[in-house]
Amino acid sequence: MSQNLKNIPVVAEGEAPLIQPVDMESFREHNRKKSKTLISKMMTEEEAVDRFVKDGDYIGFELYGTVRCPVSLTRALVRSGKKDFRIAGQGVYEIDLLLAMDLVREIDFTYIGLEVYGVSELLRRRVESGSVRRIVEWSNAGISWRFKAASMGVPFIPTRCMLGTDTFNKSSAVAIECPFSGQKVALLPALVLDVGFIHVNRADIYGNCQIDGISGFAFEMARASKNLIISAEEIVDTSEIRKHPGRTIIPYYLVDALIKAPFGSWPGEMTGLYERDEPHYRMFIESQKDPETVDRYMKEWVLDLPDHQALLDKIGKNRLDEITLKK
Amino acid sequence: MSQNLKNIPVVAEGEAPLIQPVDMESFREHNRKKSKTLISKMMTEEEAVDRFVKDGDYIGFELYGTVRCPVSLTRALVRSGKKDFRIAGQGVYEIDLLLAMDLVREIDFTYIGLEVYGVSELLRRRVESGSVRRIVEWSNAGISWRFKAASMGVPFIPTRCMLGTDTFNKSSAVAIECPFSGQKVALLPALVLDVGFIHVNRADIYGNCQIDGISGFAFEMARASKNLIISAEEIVDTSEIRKHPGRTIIPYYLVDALIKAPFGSWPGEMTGLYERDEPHYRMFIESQKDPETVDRYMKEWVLDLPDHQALLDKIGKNRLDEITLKK
Amino acid sequence: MTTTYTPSELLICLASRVMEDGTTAFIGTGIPMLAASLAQSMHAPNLVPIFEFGGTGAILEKLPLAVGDMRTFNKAVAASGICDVMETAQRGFVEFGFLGGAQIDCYGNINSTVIGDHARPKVRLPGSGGANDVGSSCWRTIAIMRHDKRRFVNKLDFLTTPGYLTGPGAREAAGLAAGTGPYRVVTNLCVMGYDKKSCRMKLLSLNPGMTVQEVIDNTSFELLMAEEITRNEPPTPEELRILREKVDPDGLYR
Amino acid sequence: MTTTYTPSELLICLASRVMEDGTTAFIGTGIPMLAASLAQSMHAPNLVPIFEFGGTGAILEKLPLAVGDMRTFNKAVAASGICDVMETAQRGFVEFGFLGGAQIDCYGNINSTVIGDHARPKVRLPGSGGANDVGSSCWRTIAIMRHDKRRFVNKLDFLTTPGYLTGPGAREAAGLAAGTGPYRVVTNLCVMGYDKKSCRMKLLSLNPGMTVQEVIDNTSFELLMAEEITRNEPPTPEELRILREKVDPDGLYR
Repeated sequence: MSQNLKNIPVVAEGEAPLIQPVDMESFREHNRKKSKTLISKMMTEEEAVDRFVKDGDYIGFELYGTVRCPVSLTRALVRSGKKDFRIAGQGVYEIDLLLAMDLVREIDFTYIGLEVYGVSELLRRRVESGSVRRIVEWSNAGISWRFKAASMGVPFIPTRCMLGTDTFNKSSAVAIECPFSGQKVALLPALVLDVGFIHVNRADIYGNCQIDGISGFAFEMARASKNLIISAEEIVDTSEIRKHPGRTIIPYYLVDALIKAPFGSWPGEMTGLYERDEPHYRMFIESQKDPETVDRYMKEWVLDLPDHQALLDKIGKNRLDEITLKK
Repeated sequence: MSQNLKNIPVVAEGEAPLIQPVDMESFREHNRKKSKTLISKMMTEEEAVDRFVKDGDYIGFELYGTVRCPVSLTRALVRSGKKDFRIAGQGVYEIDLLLAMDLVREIDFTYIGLEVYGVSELLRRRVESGSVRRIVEWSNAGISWRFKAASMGVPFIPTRCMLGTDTFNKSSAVAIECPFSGQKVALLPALVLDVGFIHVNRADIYGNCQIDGISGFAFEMARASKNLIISAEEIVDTSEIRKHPGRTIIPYYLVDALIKAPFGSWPGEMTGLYERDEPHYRMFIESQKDPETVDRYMKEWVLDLPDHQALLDKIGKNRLDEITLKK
Repeated sequence: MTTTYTPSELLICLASRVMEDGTTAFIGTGIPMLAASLAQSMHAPNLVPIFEFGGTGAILEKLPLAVGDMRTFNKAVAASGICDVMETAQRGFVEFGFLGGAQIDCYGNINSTVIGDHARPKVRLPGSGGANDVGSSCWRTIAIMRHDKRRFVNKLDFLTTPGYLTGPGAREAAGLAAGTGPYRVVTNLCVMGYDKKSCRMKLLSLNPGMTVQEVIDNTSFELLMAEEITRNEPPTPEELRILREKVDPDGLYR
Repeated sequence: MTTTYTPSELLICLASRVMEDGTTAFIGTGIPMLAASLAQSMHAPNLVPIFEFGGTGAILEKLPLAVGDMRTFNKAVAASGICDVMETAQRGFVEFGFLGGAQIDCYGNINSTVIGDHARPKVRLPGSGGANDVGSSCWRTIAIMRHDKRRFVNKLDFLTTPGYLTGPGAREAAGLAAGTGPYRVVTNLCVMGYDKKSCRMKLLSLNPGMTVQEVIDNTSFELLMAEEITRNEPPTPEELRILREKVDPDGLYR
């Protein structure tokens, strides 16, 4: 060890306090206790939410509402009555369901909107009224890299993004001078979720998961979640998984609960299986514009339905067939 | 930006200077200039080494000599007469070929040996005589994480490994107090290779690559290489790649040269295709023990062969059939 | 075949023409998708579209509706995830990036986060998304905006995505990669670039029927003028044909 | 079926018995592979073998020859890469890890780098490989060593892999994860653990036919003694049968 250790200059600091503290030791302890035995994790959406989510939890969803999203789980979460969530917010539609019921208090924010349809009126209402109490800003990659830091088991990760902007100033990032190159980089704190929700193409009953096509930030978020709840379009025999172990993106020991949810991403799309239900999505966007119509939407499409099967029955086989991709 | 910026304490520093400087800006400039057009990268081992390797280059190999290793390329490199390499050394057999010809001057070291057969006598001779001039120590994950930092485009990456040891003291790592958690972490400098060599199961002519089974550190090293030379067991039509884009581990724009090399990993194994040639490997280990016998081995199995086809002819179809996996 | 065209079609054609063959481009939702698809069919068959959630080198046969949807990796050369793609940009592999937003200033800085105060906003907008990353890492960014004084402002309410920040040298001083920054702004009125020395926005060319005065009247800050201000060609019949028949046959963006 | 056995077979059985069912174990080349495979067939059917280059949860039907070979992910639940696996350990998912080396000290620190001076070594050894990572991240490490004074030393020539470093609290002070560290040392003479308070190596149990004095005579540092020093059972007929018929039918490690 050298004697003349130079300190590393901090050149800028985001002003927001951390919504979720960085504590890699308790994350390690938690992970040590998770079962490593191959046991079935199968349960219903309701049971998973009941067992693994508490009021005030910090939660996250992957990918986002119109694409491979655990929406059947989101509906169960909304129906559960649990509340006061802190969230990592990248969201389209699924976060809106939570905002509609006023369940969100703090957001590590990157994007909540309606993509080509613009601004979420639900977000506007909840933020502008102050019912979402705190918003901390990040870039989209920034949030994913924060999951990546957690997935690596390290307390932060460097990036060259966010520097020089208000996005940085309203974040909890710290910018330093690199001790190797002198260049400035932003350090992003690791983000460990209390509960992560991910929807996948297929899994075995233990929770070994495969995803087709792009993987979004599923790899990183799965590894950054203390409790991980997975919904899958299809449950396959474990021998199918073991035939192609290179395709397992989420291994079973990460998973706490597994739900079989065909059309679990509806009204979003699912790679290789079905397209997004554009008319329904547009109807929801239309309903957003007025608190009363959105309440009716939530009642009809979420609250009055006991479970995912009831939703599928309501959508109807004809409509599901229409959005199903032809081989 | 806050006014009272605290510095970050450096708590320990490895004493070794960097073998390869950290310069992410020149890496970016290099990457910008690489062709993004779909053009064939097909050439011979000899042509690839001739065009993309210079004396004194910093080079790396993936995975390692007995497993999915670009050994046909290593032989071409040895035959080329190029020399004075700096290397990232994790190696079994392939690095020995370089050491046998005394081509290595500096090593970012993690493991060079013979696995269950113990210590490499070639390594001992070159290091103990001082002909390898400098060795900087790292852990195995440490070297891979250094590639990962480069693959992310950032100048360093944190880890909780290496702390408290001589491995750290004889490295170029820096240990700091985390600004978010106060915990101590080691920062590992990004490692950008002048030339990376990787062997894959299949690729299209543009260099879109797939690997079966474990991927070692191919993902990270491919993205950390300024010049990337790939050998592949099989060249497939690009439509095969585009059918399963999720399986592309190395996209074409990273690749500078692509060599069709069936049995390119010999005497190492290749997932799904052939087993390692254990008798040959043991013969090499035996030859190591004496400088004269290893010279004979190098002459017979590397130097006197004009190219990879000559090697395959020398091994003979019968032997190749014997090590080929039965479906 | 008619030579009349919609304002959207003009924007798409102008954005399309900026992209160069044999380069990579980060594609966001909406107009950039159509522009990239049009460019692939016109002058840039080797344009590589990159989508933030993992799609690289897709063949854009059907118009994507979202940056993560199946069409963004249709017959793609790779489908990975957001980290891989954003790190690819961070390593310098992505030439062009598209940006949009509620406000832009003379240095090409963009606001897509809030109007008003951050803690108590008048309007909460959708946030950075990948915009900050694109604006930080891509070599050249192209902003597509509606042109009016409320959008082309003297001072942003919030600096979401970096342009040239406070001017020459500011990006490098903040730690952003050398040689990167805003390149073009495409609007319903004109196409603008940036002055090399001052890094300030500069009018380059006018859309059909527009005047310099109209541009000035719709811009809050002082706009520099190119030595010679040219005219943007309207969409050609060939561009319109491809746009309508191949790129957007359902007329979603007509 | 005979009850005679080789020294290797004894080591394999002793190492196997240390591992617990329903846990994860980082497996290195050689004896740990056989020990894990034996444990899977005996008391630990739910032992999850993890190999540093990416294999997780393989069914060890054939003995791997290398930590990256095909058998390390034979019918595995996942086959990823070294970063994923080492990060999984860094996140606290890996309970056991095996270590070997040329020298070990009383705190379980291990040298596998050099004998003599680092710059001009008398003997250059293969280096850390994954050992430092295993010793840093796994909850409990098991060293397998040949027992003699040149290996069980007062002072290491080089500290490659962290044991308890300089004693109580030293790991945490250096930044290593809380609650981790050396757990057992299995040798041809005995099995040792560590004293909770002092973190020093402690004799727990003797191999068949060995005496305390023999262990002391072959250890350079002062070894602590458990209150009751027990006897290690020789390999049982069942262990030997599985070892010889299933785990290593070719007798590579006989």
